[in-house]
Amino acid sequence: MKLFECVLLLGLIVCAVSVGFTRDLLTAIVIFMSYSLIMCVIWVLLQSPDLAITEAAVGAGVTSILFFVTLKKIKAIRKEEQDEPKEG
Amino acid sequence: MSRRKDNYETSRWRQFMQWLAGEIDPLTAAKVGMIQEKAETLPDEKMERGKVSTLQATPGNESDEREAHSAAAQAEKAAGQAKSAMAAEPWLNQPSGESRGLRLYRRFYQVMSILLCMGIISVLLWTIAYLPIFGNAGNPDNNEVSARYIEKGLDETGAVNMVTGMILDYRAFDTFGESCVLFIASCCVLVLLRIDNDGGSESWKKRQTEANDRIFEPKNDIILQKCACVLVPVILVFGIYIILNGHLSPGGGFSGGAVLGSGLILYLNAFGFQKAERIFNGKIYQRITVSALTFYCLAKSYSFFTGANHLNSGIPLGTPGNILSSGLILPLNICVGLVVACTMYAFYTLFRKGGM
Amino acid sequence: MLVQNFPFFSIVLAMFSGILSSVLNGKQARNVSLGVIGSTIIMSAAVFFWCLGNGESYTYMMGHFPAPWGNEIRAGVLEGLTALLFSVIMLLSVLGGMRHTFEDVEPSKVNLFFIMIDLMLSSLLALIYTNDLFTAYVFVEINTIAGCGLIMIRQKGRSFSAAIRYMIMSQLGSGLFLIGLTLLYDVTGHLLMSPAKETVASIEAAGRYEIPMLVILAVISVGLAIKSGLYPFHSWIPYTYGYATPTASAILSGLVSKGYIFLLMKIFYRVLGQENVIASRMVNVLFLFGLAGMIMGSVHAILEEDTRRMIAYSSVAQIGYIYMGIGLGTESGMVAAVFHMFTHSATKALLFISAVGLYEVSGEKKDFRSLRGAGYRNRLAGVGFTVGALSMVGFPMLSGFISKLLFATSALQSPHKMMLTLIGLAVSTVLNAIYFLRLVITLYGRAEQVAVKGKQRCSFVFGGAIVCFILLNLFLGLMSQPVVRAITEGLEMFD
Amino acid sequence: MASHLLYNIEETVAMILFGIGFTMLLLHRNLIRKIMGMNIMDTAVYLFLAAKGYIKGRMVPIVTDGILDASAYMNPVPSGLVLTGIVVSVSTTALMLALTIRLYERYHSLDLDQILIQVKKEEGS
Amino acid sequence: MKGNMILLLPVVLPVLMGAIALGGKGFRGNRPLLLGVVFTGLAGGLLSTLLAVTGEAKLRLWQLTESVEIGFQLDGVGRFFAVLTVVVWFLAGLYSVTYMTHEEDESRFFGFYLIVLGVLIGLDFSGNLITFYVFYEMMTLTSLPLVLHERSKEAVSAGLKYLFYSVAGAFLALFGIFFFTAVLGDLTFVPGGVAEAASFRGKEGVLLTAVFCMVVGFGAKAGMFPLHGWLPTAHPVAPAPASAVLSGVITKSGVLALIRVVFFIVGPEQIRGTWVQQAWIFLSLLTVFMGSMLAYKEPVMKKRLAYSTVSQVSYILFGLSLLEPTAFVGALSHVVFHSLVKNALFLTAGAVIFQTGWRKVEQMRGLGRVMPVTLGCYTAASLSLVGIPPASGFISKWYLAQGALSSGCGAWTWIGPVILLTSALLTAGYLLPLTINGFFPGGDFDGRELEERKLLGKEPSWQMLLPVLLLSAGAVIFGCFPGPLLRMLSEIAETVL
Repeated sequence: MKLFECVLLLGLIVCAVSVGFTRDLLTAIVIFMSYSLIMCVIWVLLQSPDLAITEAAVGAGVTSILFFVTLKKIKAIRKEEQDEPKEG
Repeated sequence: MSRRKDNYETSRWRQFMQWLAGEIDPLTAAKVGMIQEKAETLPDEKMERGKVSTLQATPGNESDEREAHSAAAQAEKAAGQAKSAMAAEPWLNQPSGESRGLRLYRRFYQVMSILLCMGIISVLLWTIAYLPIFGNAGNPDNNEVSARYIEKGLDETGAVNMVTGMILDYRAFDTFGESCVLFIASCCVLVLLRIDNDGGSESWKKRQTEANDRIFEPKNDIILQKCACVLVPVILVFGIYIILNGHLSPGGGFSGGAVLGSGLILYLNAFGFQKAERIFNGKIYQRITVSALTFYCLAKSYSFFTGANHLNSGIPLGTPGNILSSGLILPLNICVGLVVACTMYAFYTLFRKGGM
Repeated sequence: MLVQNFPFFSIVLAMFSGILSSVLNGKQARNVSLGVIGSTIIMSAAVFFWCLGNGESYTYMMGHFPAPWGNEIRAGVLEGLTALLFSVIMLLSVLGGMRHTFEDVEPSKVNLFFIMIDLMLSSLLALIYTNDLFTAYVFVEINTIAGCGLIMIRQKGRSFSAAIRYMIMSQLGSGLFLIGLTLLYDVTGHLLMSPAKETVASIEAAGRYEIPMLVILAVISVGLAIKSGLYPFHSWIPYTYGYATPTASAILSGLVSKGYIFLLMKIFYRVLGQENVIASRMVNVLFLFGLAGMIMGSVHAILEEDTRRMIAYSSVAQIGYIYMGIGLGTESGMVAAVFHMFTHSATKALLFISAVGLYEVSGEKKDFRSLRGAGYRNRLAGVGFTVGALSMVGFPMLSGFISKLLFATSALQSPHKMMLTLIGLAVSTVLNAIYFLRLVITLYGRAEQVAVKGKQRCSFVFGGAIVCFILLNLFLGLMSQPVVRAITEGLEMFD
Repeated sequence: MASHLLYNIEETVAMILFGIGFTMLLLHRNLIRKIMGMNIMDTAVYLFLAAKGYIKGRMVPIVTDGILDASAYMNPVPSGLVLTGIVVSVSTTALMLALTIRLYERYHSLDLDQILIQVKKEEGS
Repeated sequence: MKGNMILLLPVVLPVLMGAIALGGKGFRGNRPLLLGVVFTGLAGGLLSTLLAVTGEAKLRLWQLTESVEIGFQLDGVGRFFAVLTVVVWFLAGLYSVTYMTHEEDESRFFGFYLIVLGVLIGLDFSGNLITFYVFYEMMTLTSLPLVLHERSKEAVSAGLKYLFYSVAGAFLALFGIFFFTAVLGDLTFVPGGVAEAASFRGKEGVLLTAVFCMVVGFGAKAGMFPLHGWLPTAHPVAPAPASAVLSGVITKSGVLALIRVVFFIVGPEQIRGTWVQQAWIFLSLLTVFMGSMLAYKEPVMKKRLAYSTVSQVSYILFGLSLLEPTAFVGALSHVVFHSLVKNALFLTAGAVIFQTGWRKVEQMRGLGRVMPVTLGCYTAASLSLVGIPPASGFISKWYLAQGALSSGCGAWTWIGPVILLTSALLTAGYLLPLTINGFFPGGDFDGRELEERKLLGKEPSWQMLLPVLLLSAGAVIFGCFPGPLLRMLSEIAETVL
């Protein structure tokens, strides 16, 4: 059990570092989602189920959705900006 | 004799002499002198701050015990980090034309960030070495406080799940502040992203971008709709279960609310805004949030007031184990669940479309 | 006793009015918030005089369970006085900037502005009264988000960049503060301040966990220093105070940074014990940062052309004063720091509000040339700014002079820091004089070009707020004797 | 000293994550990365806090079949605090993301330094 | 508010009248009402001061902090300076009534003129160092509008320079005040010094630096060397009555400050023979010599008189720095004579500008034909300043020289009198040429140019002439019958040294 936990913790660090150094934002967000999921599993290992559910629903769920929507919104503004100069 | 400096006219010494002689008005002239100075003072001001941080180091290693070093190291780290924080600002003043300075500066920026990261991690790891061992029963934080929560938790709060009991009864003021954090965050996002159509060309343009947003929405994507038909009811039931059983099994207001929220978001994504607005629009959102928070506020102030003035609050705790037990905790869980669900849903719609 | 409930009532009332005004429109929300701030003034005055009367502080259990289990808030003479002064200044700032609030903010979002004002008030009161560390962290978060909301309410490009910078630096501060809290909980096992104090005392006696205690002290002080804008971490202040609405910048510069310093003092006194804090090197570090802030803040202010950013930089210098007072490590140093906190919040709010009055009559431009002769066009704002500038410079009979006097007397008690303090005081006073009096002279210089809109009739509310600020300043300057006595008494019963 | 670090592996990882998150928040120029850094920093602190509450060989703090003895369960306080903390970090993330959208709408850039240059230029003119 | 209230009257009345003059919108045009207000202010100030000065009086106004209170206390020095200020102020006020006709915005000038009078009387009456500092700061700020009255570009920059020099000086002195409040606590003036040597046991070094800072800081107002730069720029810009009063009376507030600090707080014993006394003597002598040298070659009339003020006030500072009774009496007597003479000189310069518009000294050839009586008074006053026996200057210089010789401060005993004599010669060098060119313009001068400008025999009106006459007559009479004045001054000297 302890080994499994160490592997997960190592995975956490790898995710955290790779979020910093990936070029494309979308992959960064996906890695961040996986970071939250690993954290959720660690909560279960640390015998605190309340936190696991909350982290799953709030951390992995809503935060990642918000990140995706922000990225979508930015892509929409960038696309609209490219259309405008053409018509303008 | 010394060659006269080429820019003698604009040199500050001459302006100073003029000021002394009282010919020029120091207000306007001061501006001319200042602008040249600005570029020079900023770099040397950074060296000056460097001196300040080294200044702190000297009192540190005067007394050679180890903790003095850690304080100085810590202050060094803070000053180092401050230098980089400040580094962002002066770099702006130099026109970006000087590419050489820029490149040198960016490398300095990189080195500084790695150094700072290593510094903070090393200080914190060094402190961990002196902290109590992970997981052994004798740790200082396993003291009479948690013992009472466990032993008397059931009969004082009636909650089987001690964590919820602690959150909503023993340390209720934190959670009360907590829901206010969520409320103020939703107000801020409302300020930023809500588009009000109270006339004016500017809001028409916003309405136009909103229509543009619908283009991205998958129109009646059959696969998504079919999955949603299966998934959404399950998610909503699961969310309601978590909220209602907050005081019996793990979960509670926050997590249940988030699950409900994501269920609503899935429904919105699958069936589009028209259908979602039929059951859940701006007005309902506002009413639910305000009524839930008001009930929460009144219930909690009642229990604080009675507690502080040693009156016994006549709320029955019920028999532990079944749903209608543990006094106020159930209704509070429901309120928090509703608030969190509505806020998560509102976040999503505001981000997507700037309005319910 | 009913008075004992007042701290709890004021916090919950402010919060409840915030929640309620989300369904009201702009005007109703304003009336609700003014009513709430007014009642908070009355309640905190009652708490202050009651505690002064019976001479010791009391703790108020939030809920049915006593100290180490349930949550509690603690009210005493110093808390009552600070709450009273903060709510008075908040009321005057809201009144002073009222016209601008309704001009700058979209009509449909004015009630959101007043929600943020109410929650800012409730979080400030909670920071003053709370006796629990994690509640302090939660209300620090509320304060930060409400502050960020106040900055960005103008919805202009510049206010967004100021808001994002403010959020980033504050999150750094809160992160450090939270890690400090966690370490403290880990070492002592308590989150409530009073039980934590006994455990810390026993740990210091047993000599265990020396390194963690020192790092806790360092991390918490650096975290709260970042949030209150001490010198090396001040890069966000000029943009934040420069671009926000007048009420927001008055409240942010006057009250918010003071709330964090008050929390830091509570942690020094009630958790870590004042003797341990003085024994560790951290006090010297705060002293040096404060000293650097005093001088470099004024130097930046002199180099600044935009007058609003100049006032912002001068508040960096004044926060440097407060940290120098705390850094002196003596009892009278702390009294001087607290008194200077009150002086600075009163004077800075006056300066910001009257500066806005001056910009109105000089075509909304903020540099020196356009402000020339503005003192004649908007006479009351000119007088208000002059009184604020003179108090900041340390003109006798005004509050600035008394706080400088207190700093000097306390400096003489700590022998090896005395010379540094006195030199720092003298140099920064002269620098203050340079940039403030230069602006005052321009205000009353000869206006070459005719003013853009001529002399508007400045609204009665704005005028009333300025006059009350001037009276508050004069009160702190002339009647400083009872205030100083109350502060000393408050500090004695503080731990 | 090093052996001690291996004992409480969770706290060490938490502190490393805190360092990474802190630096990412402070020094990365892209706004979205800064926000992710802030989230990583917060979750790291909560990991540290929850790890402190864990006691080997004890049950989850939910009363199971009537045992009320304190030595059978873990310490419930840290998980209570972390529960509150997670929602705080969600609210701050949502606020900063909304700010990023409005900033991008106004300045068409996610790089904070570019934005500040444009602000200075626009304010200078 | 304990103590007799009469002390408060001379301070409040002028300030009130000044505020009325300033605030009154109604004065547009009807000058008599304005003049009425100005006269009641001046006369009220004069009478109430003379009334208040008689009794032994003490008045506690306000308790600022536990050890510091705002209050008045009347003693010999305060009485002496108050009477001098009020008399000179009244005469200059009388003069400015006509002079201000050709300057615009009179009500603002008269308003601040009266407020500064009230503040000055408050300064003389103040009972402790904090009250003194309060009025000192107020005086700087209220006298500023007098300097930048014309609000032209040079006036504003000169005003700004005046403000910066005095504010820098004041804050330098503030450093000393902080030190004393911390160490001594109660700062009420006690002749011979509040402090016993015991209370400064550990901190001699800091005490001396504090005293030196206060000497240099308050010296700024008295035009002593390091911070004297504002005087030559402020005077040509200010209107004549303002510059007369500025150099005649306001510089004396710097002198009063030094007297109060050295003789009433620190006590002469603490700094006798220390490096502070040496530095003070050196600085004052340097200023004496430098002032008269600069005045010697200065073409503009008012600037020349400004430089002469710099050197003459440093005579007084030199007298004080010797810490010796006869020199102290010489210094105080020079205070009286110098303010009388300097006011007379500045008022004549104002009259010349008012009548003929001449500002430079060479233009003033043949002035004797234009206004013989005024030039006569000018000559009498400058003779007194140079120190020719029948006039009053001689007496103060005599006492100063005698005090220097018997003061026993090493080499200064002979360097001092030598420098005094050389600068007396230089004073003659820069004051008397005007009289010589005025009365005996020399052969090639032909009055034609004066005739077509119809300037011959154009004396200024009696309101302007009377003050000048009184002042120069006073300068001469005091020279002939110095008895009562000197007796009073030596009484003060005994109490202090």
